[in-house]
Amino acid sequence: MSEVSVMDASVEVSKGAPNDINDRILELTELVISARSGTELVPLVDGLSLSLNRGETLCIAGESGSGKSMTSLAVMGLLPKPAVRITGGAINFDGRDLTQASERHMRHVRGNRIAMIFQEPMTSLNPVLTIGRQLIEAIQAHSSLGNREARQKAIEALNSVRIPQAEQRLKQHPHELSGGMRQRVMIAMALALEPDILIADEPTTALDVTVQGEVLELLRDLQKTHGTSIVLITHDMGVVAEMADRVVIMQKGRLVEQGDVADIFARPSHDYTKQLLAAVPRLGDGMRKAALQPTKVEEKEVLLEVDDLCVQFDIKGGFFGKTTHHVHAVNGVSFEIRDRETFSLVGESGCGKSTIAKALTGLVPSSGSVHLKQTTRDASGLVAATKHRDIQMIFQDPYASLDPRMRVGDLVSEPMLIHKIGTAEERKARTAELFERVGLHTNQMENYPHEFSGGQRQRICIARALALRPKLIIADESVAALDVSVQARVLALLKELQEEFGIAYLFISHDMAVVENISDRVAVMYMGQIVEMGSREQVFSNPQHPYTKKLIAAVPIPDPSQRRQEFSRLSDEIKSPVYKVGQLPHRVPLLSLGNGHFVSGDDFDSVSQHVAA
Amino acid sequence: MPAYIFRRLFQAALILIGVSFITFALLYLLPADPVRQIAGRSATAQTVENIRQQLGLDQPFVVQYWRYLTSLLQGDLGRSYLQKSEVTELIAARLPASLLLMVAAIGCELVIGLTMGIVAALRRGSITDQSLMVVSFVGVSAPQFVVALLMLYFFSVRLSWFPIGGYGTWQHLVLPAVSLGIMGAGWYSRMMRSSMIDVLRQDFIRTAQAKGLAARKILIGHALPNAILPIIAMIGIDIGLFMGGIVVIESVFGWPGIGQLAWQAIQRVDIPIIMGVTLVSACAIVIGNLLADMITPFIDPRIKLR
Amino acid sequence: MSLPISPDVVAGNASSNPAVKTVWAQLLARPLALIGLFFVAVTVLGAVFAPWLTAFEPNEQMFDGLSIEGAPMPPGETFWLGTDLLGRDLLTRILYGARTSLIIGIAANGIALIIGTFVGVVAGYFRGWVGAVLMRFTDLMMAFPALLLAICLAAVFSPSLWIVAMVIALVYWVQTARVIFTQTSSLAEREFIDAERALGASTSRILLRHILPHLVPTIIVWGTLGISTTVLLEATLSFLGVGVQPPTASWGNIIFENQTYFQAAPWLVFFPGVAILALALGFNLVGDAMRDILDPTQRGRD
Amino acid sequence: MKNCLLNTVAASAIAIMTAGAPAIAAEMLDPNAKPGGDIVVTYKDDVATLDPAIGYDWQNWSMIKSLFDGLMDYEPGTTNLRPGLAESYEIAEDGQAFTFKLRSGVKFHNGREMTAEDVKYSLDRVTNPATQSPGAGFFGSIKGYDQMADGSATALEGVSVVDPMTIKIELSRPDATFLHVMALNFASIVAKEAVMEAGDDFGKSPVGTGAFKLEEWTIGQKLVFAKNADYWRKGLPYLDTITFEVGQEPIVALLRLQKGEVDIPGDGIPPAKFQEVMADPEQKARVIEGGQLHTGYITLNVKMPPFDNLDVRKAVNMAINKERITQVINGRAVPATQPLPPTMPGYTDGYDGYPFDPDGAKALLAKAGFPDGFETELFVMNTDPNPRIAQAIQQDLANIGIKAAIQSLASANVIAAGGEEDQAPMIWSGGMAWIADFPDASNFYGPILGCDGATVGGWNWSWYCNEELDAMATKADSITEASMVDDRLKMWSDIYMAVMEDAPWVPVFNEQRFTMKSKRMGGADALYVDPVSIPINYDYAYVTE
Repeated sequence: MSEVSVMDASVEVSKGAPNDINDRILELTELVISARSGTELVPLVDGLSLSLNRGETLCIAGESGSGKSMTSLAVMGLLPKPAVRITGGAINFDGRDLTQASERHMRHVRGNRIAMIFQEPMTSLNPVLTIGRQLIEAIQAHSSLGNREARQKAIEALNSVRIPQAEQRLKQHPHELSGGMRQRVMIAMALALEPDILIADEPTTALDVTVQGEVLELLRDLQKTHGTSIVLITHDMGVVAEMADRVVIMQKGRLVEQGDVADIFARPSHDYTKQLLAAVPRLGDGMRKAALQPTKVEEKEVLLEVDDLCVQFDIKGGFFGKTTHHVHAVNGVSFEIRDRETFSLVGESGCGKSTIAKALTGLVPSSGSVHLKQTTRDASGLVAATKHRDIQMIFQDPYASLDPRMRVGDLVSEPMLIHKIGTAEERKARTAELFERVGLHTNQMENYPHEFSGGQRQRICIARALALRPKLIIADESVAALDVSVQARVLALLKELQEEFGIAYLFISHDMAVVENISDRVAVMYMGQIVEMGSREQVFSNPQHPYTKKLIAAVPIPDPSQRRQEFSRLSDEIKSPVYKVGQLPHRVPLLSLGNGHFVSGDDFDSVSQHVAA
Repeated sequence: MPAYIFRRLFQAALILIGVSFITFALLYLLPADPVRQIAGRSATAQTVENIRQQLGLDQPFVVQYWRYLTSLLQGDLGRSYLQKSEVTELIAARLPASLLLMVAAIGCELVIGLTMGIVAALRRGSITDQSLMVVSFVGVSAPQFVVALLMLYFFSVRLSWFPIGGYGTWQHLVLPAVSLGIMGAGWYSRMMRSSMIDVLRQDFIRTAQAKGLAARKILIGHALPNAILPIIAMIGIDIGLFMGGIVVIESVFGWPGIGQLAWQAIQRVDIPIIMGVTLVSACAIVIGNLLADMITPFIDPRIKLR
Repeated sequence: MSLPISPDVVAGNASSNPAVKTVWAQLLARPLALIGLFFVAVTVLGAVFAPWLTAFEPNEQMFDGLSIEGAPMPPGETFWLGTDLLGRDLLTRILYGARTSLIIGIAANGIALIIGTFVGVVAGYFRGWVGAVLMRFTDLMMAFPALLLAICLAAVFSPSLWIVAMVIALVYWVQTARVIFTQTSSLAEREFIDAERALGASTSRILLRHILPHLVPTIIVWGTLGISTTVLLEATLSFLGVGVQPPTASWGNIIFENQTYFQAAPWLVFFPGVAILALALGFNLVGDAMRDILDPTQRGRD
Repeated sequence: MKNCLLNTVAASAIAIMTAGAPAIAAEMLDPNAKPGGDIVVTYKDDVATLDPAIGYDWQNWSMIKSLFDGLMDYEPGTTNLRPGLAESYEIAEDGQAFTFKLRSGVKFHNGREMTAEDVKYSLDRVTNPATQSPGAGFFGSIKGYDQMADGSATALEGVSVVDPMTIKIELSRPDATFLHVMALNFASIVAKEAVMEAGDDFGKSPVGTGAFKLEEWTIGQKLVFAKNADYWRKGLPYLDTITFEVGQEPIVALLRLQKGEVDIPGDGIPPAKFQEVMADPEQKARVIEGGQLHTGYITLNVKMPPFDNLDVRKAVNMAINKERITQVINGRAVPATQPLPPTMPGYTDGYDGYPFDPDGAKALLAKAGFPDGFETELFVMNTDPNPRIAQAIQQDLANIGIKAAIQSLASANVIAAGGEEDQAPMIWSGGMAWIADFPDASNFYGPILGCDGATVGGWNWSWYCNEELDAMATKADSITEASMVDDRLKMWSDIYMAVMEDAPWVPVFNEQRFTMKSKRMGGADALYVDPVSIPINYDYAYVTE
């Protein structure tokens, strides 16, 4: 528990002497960053002043477009010039104004004094160079170390970010590592030269929740050992609560509020901060709300029954391109969804939850049977046209799922056209009605998708899904890409529509908090199989499967008072369900715990053990 | 990797057979009788028939093609009707000249094209960039024979810097190689420019900058290997264009390569030579593409050869 | 309940659906495109108004068009660009040659685009054996040395204007097919196509209403760039003597007839050569500008 | 094929005995000649083969002449026959049997002595269909030829070895041209064992008795001939080596000549350079002009309407402005009036041919029922300057209302079209034009105007067949008596005049030959316009430095 005390100490230091000039390592004063748009200069960051103390973790939080990333790039001198540049203010670091510094000086600062890690570990490493080369290069850029010493130092850096078999990793290329590993490499690279400041721009956003926890913990540990100041940029209030000493809240390029993390969470003063915190879904909220308005205990009719659904993809290889391996993306999944119910599939990336959605809408061939109230789909994957009318889907990325070359009005009425419903006038009227219902103006019908914001686009997708009055809507990560405040409003809309039209939802998400908030029943997936299934209360209040427990434990809680000292750690990266042809994956039977609560008999380690390389 | 190469070669063989079939069929349709060309004007009808029989040209198309294919698979390209030599020998004698020209032209393309492209990408939006792109467009738009004739006029006739034509020394090589390469250089400079601009805005370039690397190091160490990938694939495809281009360039400069051979053969319907040159060209294209595909994984480890 | 449009969203996805008017406006705003349009316009006007622009007939072999020794006349007062080896006015032949080049450029390129788009779309969307067969055939065609094939084809069919156009189309469609194929297969992977399929839209609807409109910019761009390629190909065929039949003037065959005189009468090669260059350059510049304007993936590169 | 490949400069021609040029007798060596020296000759096209039974290009024609010898030969620079490997010959009374006495001590390049067996083998070989000789048809008058041709015999019945130094050749019919045939390359004597050894590749490793032997051959680049020290004509050749560089554009060759790197540009003076050269007195002095046995003509297919109408054919003859066409090719030809070139024995002097008279032509057309002309096609080979000449012809035809579309095709396609009865109404012969194989009037008739040629795949592209004239031609060629030579020529003159009456051709021009040489080349001008050796007679050429 000694680590805890160090942690507390650092918090105290920052609390104790927040204005000590000697401790202030970085200071932004009245910073203005502008983008050139035609002949005009549009400010992206407007008059931002903030400071960073030695050894402190400063979180800059805010939704997209708040200018938080631009701020970090400005500090590094990496703004995409000449389109975007600093038009006012100063960045003081180590006694110099970086806005005036020469490129030579900036090069010295970068990596050596201020290091940065980025959101996308997948694209932030050069794909054609080995990890070793990229690490050693960073080390040699700022030191006169020879190849051998630099290599040694690189290995040490990898060890310090807990990458096993560091020496072999040096020879690997980025694509051979998982996302979490890559982000660790990025951190190793950033910390190898022991910089004064580490700027981490959304370092965990692209990672699965369990991996996110590990990376956050790693950052915390490293700060403790090196005393690095960290600027953590994030939109996730959970991460803020977990990590920050001080918080800066930004909105539309302006600082709206800053202060000690506990104060901000406990006593937000600005409206926007309040709004932001209110919108954050928290584990337990759903049950709390449910407790307030007790559910009707009526037994609902089964709408959709999925039995033994399997989806497999081929991996081809060998001389004649024969199939050598199968990916058993979905492996014998069975569940049922009742009328007007929200059923959630939750799990980390690659667990097969989205594949289920595709199988149900006929986008990928599958086996097993699917019954939808009277209609039965055969296992060959042929879907009758009526089926499409009853099941609609809302995709993760509302922009990608709308044809950018069609007007949104046409997009919404298209399902009716495809299924030859009504006359042109009737369709038009219904489209207008749908627009109004999802909170859009009918005069926007002539616009194109790109003219809408993310939340509006998702509303268009919802209107489109509603056009055929379906019985079931599959929402595949439908709110994952939205800012929290927008997310909250879209979720509210979905709930309203459910009441009004009597729709059932199959809600697919990786976000445990969101799932906890909106679901009636929940199934947890791991490697193509359901490992636990039950009502929301059963799964969240009384998780039985270790994987479920781990998922719940990994969710950052947006409350600094509940900060965890240690995150659960998975023994290894999640494997993908690839098997050689002829080899069948191990099926884990579900055992009933009564009251519709099921859990897989084996624990997941035994599942892992059955995975072929 | 060996399995991959093996499979690709197998595919290549299939493609070559396809090419041979189409070419053979086209030549079969050609409204000219090779036998009459061989027999000459003094030949009696009897002689013509005899020759036709000896060459098997009296057989139905399928039989003729089958005969050609089987000997082709044994590496025999047949005998020229009019040159009275083994086609293999004729091509072998002229191939080095064509290959030399082609390699020089590719070199020309790469040196001119890549340099222009990189400079333009780094100075994008500037006057330099604009003028380089206009130059590259002129290169792309100029027909090879016009470039060749104009260069011949200015550099050889007017300035006497280079010989007017012929084969032998490096001076002979310069104008043909430049004329052949200039179109590709135009394309490459444009491709390199956009590829470079693309790469320069990738996240990993930002990472490299954030590490504090020098601009030159980032350009050469990080951006170039990534930006060059689409170019490599292009070189493979380019060989096809070259194979057409050498017919023109060799005819203008009197370069003793297979382009000349092909042109002479087409004029006289010397079918075995036309077939041979077409197949050799197709072979070059297929091998060029294969090589390009095989080089790529060394530069981009993400690409696995399956 | 309406949401504000956040500025970065709008800026980040700037219009990928420009109306026709704005394409023109954008085209006219680019200096390079203007130069290109100028060259194209000059050629087109020259071709259309050829009879009014010159006092001579294109095929008229004039007695005063040759010296006593049979040498062509250099550029001068009567014959602005000189005469050719048969004593015909070069300017007149270049003007009429523009007709040939444009007709072939447009016809050949049009046919190639139709074949290429069809093959590319079908192969790109249908992954099964249909796509495989079509793409293998395209591979096969790619392995052909294009010009050699064109020469062979031109030798098989006695080359009239339309045959030359057909030959060029037969050679050139492969490139288009490749590009359309790549584009279609990446489009087919896009989520909105999945969304359409999930809605139960028929294949023909997806292809015609959703895939094809997205290909239009590519087709326009390739169409424009392709004209320059086909004009060059025609010139090359004519240069080798297997193109358009004399006495129909084509820029390529003007050079073909006169090439050996490039020393004695350089204008005979220079002027038609520059004409080909200018037309190809014009279409290339316009095409490139169109790509910048129409193709969202290329946006912002300049 | 010799006749397919000719460009502007062409093949075997009869010598013009220019005043002052000495007739070079075989035994008489040029007193000014110095032995030794090496020269460079260039060609654009590849040399196909040096097999005398097969080679029929105009490049390899003269090369083969230097590598091989036949029983008969021509005096250098002339068309006068002289004995070659035959020391002497006797002709039987009926003119149907020739007995040749061979020279003794003549050695092949491989050192073996030549005998009558070799002569027989060579003649059997060239007439054997397996050899695929394009010249086999020339030996049609030898007894037993038909059996060779249909494959029923493997040796010529008419050729017999009397003794090792004597060979007798019997004919199946009298043939006035037979001695010329024996002077053709096809009748060259080859060494049997060398043929056996090399097989199909004999053309790449030729072994003959000629003045030079092949020393080196780099395909597509160059050939080197070296002096045959054992040559039976003592004192010859003068030159040590001749290097033939191939793949050289005529323009390049000429520039190299001007620089002194090349001695003889094999393809002649390129049209584009012609005026420049002729305008410079120094260069002009090195140009040697001569006639050649060539006629450029338009065939009018008498089987295809409206050319089946004599008036139409006459009208076309009157419509062509030959002067203008000559001007278009820089005056390197003279307008032709009849099939035979002026230097050919049998040429009809004083015949002016059809006049250039567009109005008369129009009237004739109207008379034939085409007052407004008609549409037709003109086939032409697609290498410069032929499409240009075709356009000049096209314009002349247009003047009298005939709209001729030009079909500019590869030579093979034109030849194929001409060989069909209903394909090509008009063909301009340029590039494929008839050049005599040997200097005899008969050589312009058989395959190109006679009934024999008017078959599918034949070379009589006008499909003109006049039985009467055929009979007359046969009769003329049966005249072998030396005393009746003039009568024979008169008969041929009459035949060609009769042909002109029927107008199946439009004779357009007779090309002149222009050879250029480097400063150091010596020898009489006649050697440079040698009718049978193009560009020069290598055996007698020498260098002055």
